[in-house]
Amino acid sequence: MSDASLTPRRIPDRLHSPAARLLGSWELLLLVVAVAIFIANSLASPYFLNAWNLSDATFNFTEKAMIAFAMALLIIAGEIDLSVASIIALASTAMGAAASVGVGTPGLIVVGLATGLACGAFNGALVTRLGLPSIVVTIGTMSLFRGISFIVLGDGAYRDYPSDFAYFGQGYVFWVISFEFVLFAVLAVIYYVLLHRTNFGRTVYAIGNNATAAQFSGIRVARVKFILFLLTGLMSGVAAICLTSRLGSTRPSIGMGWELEVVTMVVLGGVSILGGAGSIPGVVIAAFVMGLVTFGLGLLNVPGIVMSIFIGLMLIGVIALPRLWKMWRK
Amino acid sequence: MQLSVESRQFDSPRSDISDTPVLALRDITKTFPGVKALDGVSLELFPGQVTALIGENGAGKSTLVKTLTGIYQPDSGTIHVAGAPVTFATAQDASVAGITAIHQETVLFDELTVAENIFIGHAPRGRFGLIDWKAMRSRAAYILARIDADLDPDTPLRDLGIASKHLVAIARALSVDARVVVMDEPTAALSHKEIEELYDLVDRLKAEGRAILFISHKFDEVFRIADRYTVFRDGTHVGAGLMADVTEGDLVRLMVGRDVNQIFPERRKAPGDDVLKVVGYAHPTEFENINFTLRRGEILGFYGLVGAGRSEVMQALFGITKPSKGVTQIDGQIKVIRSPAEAVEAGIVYVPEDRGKQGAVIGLPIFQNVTLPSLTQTSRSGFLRLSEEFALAREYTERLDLRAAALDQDVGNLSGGNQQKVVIAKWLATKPRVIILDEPTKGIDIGSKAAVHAFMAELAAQGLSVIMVSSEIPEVLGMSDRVIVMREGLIAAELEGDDLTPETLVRFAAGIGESA
Amino acid sequence: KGAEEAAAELGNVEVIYTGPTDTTAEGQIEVINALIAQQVDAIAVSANDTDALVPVLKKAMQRGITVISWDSGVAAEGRELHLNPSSNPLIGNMIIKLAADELPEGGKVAVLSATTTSTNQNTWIAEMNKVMGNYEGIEVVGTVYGDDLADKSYREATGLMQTYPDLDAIIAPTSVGIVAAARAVEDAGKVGQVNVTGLGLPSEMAGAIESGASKSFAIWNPIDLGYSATMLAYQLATDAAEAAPGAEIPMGRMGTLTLDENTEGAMADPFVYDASNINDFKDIF
Amino acid sequence: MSLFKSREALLAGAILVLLALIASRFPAFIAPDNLARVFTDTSPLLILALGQTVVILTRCIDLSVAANLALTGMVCAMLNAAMPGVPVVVILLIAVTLGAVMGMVNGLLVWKLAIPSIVVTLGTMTIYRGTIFLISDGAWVNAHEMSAAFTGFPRATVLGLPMLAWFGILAAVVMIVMIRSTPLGRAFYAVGGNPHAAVYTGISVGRTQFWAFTLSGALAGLCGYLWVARYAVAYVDIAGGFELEVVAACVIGGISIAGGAGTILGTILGALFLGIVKNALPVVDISPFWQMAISGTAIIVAVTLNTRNTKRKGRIILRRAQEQTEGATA
Ligand SMILES: Nc1ncnc2c1ncn2[C@@H]1O[C@H](COP(=O)(O)OP(=O)(O)OP(=O)(O)O)[C@@H](O)[C@H]1O
Ligand SMILES: Nc1ncnc2c1ncn2[C@@H]1O[C@H](COP(=O)(O)OP(=O)(O)OP(=O)(O)O)[C@@H](O)[C@H]1O
Ligand SMILES: [Mg+2]
Ligand SMILES: [Mg+2]
Repeated sequence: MSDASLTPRRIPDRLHSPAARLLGSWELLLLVVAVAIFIANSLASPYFLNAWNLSDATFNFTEKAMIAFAMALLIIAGEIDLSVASIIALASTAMGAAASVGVGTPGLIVVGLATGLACGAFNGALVTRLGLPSIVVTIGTMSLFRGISFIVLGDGAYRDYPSDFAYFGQGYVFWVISFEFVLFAVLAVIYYVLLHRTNFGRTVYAIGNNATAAQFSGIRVARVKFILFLLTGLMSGVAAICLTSRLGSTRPSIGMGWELEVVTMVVLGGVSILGGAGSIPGVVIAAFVMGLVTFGLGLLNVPGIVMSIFIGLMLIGVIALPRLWKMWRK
Repeated sequence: MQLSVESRQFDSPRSDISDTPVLALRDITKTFPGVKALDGVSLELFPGQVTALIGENGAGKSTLVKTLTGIYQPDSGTIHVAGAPVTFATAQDASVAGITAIHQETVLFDELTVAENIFIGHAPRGRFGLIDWKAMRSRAAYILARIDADLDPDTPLRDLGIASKHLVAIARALSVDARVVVMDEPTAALSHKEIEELYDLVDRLKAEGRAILFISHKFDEVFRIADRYTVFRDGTHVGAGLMADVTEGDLVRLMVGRDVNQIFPERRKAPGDDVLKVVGYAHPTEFENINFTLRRGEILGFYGLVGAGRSEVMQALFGITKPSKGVTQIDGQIKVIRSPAEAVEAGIVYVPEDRGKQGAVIGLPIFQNVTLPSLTQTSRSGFLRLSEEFALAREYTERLDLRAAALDQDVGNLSGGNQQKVVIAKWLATKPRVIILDEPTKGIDIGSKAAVHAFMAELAAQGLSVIMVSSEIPEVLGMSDRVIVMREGLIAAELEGDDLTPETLVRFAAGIGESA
Repeated sequence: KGAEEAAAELGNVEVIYTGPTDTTAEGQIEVINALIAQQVDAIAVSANDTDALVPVLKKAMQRGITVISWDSGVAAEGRELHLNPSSNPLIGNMIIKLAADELPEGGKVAVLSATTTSTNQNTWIAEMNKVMGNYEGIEVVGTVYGDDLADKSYREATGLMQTYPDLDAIIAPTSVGIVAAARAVEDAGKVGQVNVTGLGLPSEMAGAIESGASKSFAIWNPIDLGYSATMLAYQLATDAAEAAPGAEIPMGRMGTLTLDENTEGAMADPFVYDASNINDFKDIF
Repeated sequence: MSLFKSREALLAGAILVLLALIASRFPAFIAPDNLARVFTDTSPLLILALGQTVVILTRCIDLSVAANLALTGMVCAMLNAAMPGVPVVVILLIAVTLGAVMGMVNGLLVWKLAIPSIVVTLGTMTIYRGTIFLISDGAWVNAHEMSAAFTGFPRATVLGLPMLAWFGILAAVVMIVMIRSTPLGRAFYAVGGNPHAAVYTGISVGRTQFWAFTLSGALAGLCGYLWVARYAVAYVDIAGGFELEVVAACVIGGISIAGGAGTILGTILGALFLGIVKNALPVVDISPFWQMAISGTAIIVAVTLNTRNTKRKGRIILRRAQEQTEGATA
């Protein structure tokens, strides 16, 4: 209303201070939930606060979380991969087949990762080359990949893995700190940097918010999405190595149903299923929350099916409560 | 009524208008997170009269329209229809009260037919309350005939061009027997001829005693059809009165709070060497035989009726679509451009026409939009550096006089015009060689328009080559060194110097005096 | 139910009965981890996967927990002993005998199994194939998998009847499969032509016996099984007995369990149910 | 319109080819009474797919249908076991109502709290499933506990077809009329095609989605009774994983996962296609281990063909091209 418009207006960088943004953030809310669950667990069960038990509990989520990191990026970019659990099965089968002809541990790792990458590339090509919706494509490949596993293995199993292969799923780096947990932590940092600190991460957000405009801004949208499918496949391969090592055997039903748990973890972590928003710290906390809830209820001998009610309620509740609160205040 | 001091002089001193307002809004306030879009504004509409609502981009015009059609609910204030207070919970409520609108955005459904698009929400019902398709078709055909639109009611909307879609939107507004017809920038996507038809329509509606609210950034239009005016600035009401009492200059001053030079910037025409050469572009269905050159420091206008295929040619040049034939040369070198990324590398950038869908990445903050194509510039070995991003974003947005609360604000919260500025800033930051502006001032207010024009001139003066696709004749004439006229996917003419007149443009664009 | 009976009999035993979300090995591992954390004295597990549970059960044993498997077994290194409801050869023989008894002139039979990974099913079918030679004229024409899903088993059974229009019997050594197969036979109007047999629970099969879709089927008493498993776990956990090949371990009212060289033992013979006795058992289990 | 027609024609063609292929290996498959049997067997899938179609049209997805079916089925079975005298009509009403209420819960969460549907239904899916365990204590309800009227109803034949098949036909007819000729039916398209614009036409996006979920829930409830009665058994896991098959049927039928596009006829054909594949695999003597891979491939191929067919070829601006297309259609 004044004549300030004559000279260019000075636009401030930020509307809110970083502290204010943190205060209103999803991650903080989740962290509060996680701490609350931790306290509740330690009160409810005398067995909870025990280093070894907590260490065992981490296995409930480490492998799923590894996939969840890549899945988070994929979902932020507006795609989804429901075939991850089937990739685990196929990668594990490939490793089992390799082990049965005498391939050593390093070779098995290569086989596992390569299978994951190949599956990711297949999904990625179908989505980016043929322009198919990823949710449908990966419902298809979910059957296809596990189906191949069934064709190869039938009702058999691979169980002759080299003894040093057991390290990835059963080894400990230091005292109670398992190899899987260390890998989980390292991957969390890597994915944090990738998503929040690099150009690549920025393009992921841009694509998720508006893929057309991103393309019109010179971003190679198809290529970025393809890479994300590759990453998700790769992480499924990593998870396959850990899980296979932990189980010491492979059957085609390995990891059945994990895709929904991974997606649940990602969504609980505050990633918008519609794409464009979310963070790695959120997913990390969500992984802990899910691990703590399942382990805590397990200690109380709550049957798994009842546990899943809690997860379902939490998934909806954690999103619904802040919204209800806002509506209430209005 | 809340008026600012300087506007009081424009208020009509006469109170001899006998008829009472059919629609009156009083002290309407509407806030969005971080923005007070409307701050205690009032507006009255009278039967048989056209009221023009004018204001800069982001002044709150569209927000007001949405408030009085039930899409938004005001935070405070009242709406009176024929003297009685009403509240609209949904668009249907407003429609029942006799208020209909052609909205700024196209609010249509690609998968439905023309007839359904016209009647959705109030389709004629037959037995058992089921939709009466026959009645709907015939009534749609009747309305379409009324506005001279040659469209089949059964065509799926997705098969129509943008101009035809706009006619459907108009037909939709007329399908309700409304006391009040709101038109939010109805002419933005229409061609010359269709605009004239729209004027006729407005005249007819007036004669039928309907009240019309007409929003436009084009003053010639406003003076052509409006009886009254209301001016908003930054969400406040700054003046209202009778058109007869004001001049264009008065309105502009009210709108922007200062004088604006509407004359196109003075330009020294000294085109340099050929920078871009397009040879033999062709596409199976969209265009054919497209040849032109662009010189250094030149502004090359592309004129044509809406739907002539100009945007398609530009998008091919920018690597979005693949032409079946043809080559692109830059500085005499053949460049293969298969994607926008390659176009940007080659120094060609494109400001699209549809900024909501193709221009701005809504959901990302302003600064991230600006730096999106320049990330390599602001980062170190692939890692982001926020301070550099803010610096780059600030440099270009402030040069374009962007109105925003902060650089980390979501672009989605900006008005259309300001979004356009963000898109232009994004490209300028890449320091391109050729910039293609597709309808750069479509829906932009007069103040910003002048800024964009001045900026274009400055860019050209700095040696950047500009292609400007525009459907506005004054703009084409005022800004271009040379103009290519397109019609039905072909280049109809290339005009320069004395050949460049409004008449020649219209003649070649419409194909008058030639055998088709 | 049987486990509680045993607990009551023993007096100082608390039974925790729990299960995973779904029937996957990964889920069972989470449950076992939770049990290890509670420092239980013994774990008796019916495994979803022979091999996958081995590492976690080994860990349990390292921490001094007695581990036995029952019904669906775990590979030998993952448990101290395995309690078969009945001896595998016996069951293998039983299921084919039930079919053959109704087919004095021989005929075609097909097998409807559960999932391709269920150990016990596969063992029984393998044992059955071993003794096929004893049943002259009986031909096993195919094996299909209903995945322990009612709808898929139904569809597979229907498919079998179509593929082999002269099929005489369907053997389903799975409680879900046998019910679905009986249903499919009823719906196809082939009661009397195709006899459904195998392993099932009287409560679930009462209807099929009544309709005639199934003439007879066999099963062991699941209450006894729970009872025996609890007894065995108690014996081992209190170090009253040791699981070694050849060992004989008492199981309360169920007698003693004799372990073979794989430290497996069989509880009792399966019991055959038909129209004559079904009504006495259908409300029990 | 022509695009739509050709898409469905393509699918119908594919079904015929499929039937011909099956017949070449197993002629009895295409005998009329067998086809009727296949249709009957496909009816639950069809009914659920019809409900899912409406949900997908509004840009949502309902992953809770199978759990809804199972819970309703369990309630009906327990009710019948406890009170054998309750007539089937009442049970049907209860099933539909209960299913609709569960759909409404989904719908309310999507509408009032604006939580993305995939998150809501992922959550309610586990909650509904878990509830079955809670009410049944993990126990089965078996054939002999159900009354003859209860289990006999879906199998009672009328005019040569079992009631189950008639329900499939009835649902299809009602849905065709509803989608084509009611304001709500058209609103489903409007909301999915352009939710932003729907608001401008006075259609409430949330309310329309709410009704879509309600409809989907009601149909799932209906299936719950039919399913349990048909297989004469109710337990926690019935129809596990069926939701993905239902989505697959819609997608194969050409319902765009992005919302707003597709026809009921497409869904019917999509469900039939899957139903035929499922019923044919056991009879054409393909190793059971191949089944999964084959259905996965079928989904991928079908969606590839569908998307190919609808891909935009650009606008027609050139007069030459215009005349060509007009010549082609004339
Ligand atoms: N949904 C929304 N959320 C947040 N802010 C909004 C929203 N809609 C509009 N605004 C803000 O409200 C103000 C008024 O916008 P409005 O669209 O009414 O302007 P306008 O006068 O129509 O401008 P134009 O001439 O560019 O169309 C702008 O600052 C805009 O950024
Ligand atoms: N029916 C349609 N199908 C697909 N895209 C369309 C359709 N109508 C318009 N568009 C797109 O919308 C934008 C604007 O369309 P418009 O009618 O202005 O055509 P245009 O060819 O860009 O016109 P002009 O040549 O005047 O620029 C263009 O990007 C065009 O590709
Ligand atoms: Mg506006
Ligand atoms: Mg254009």
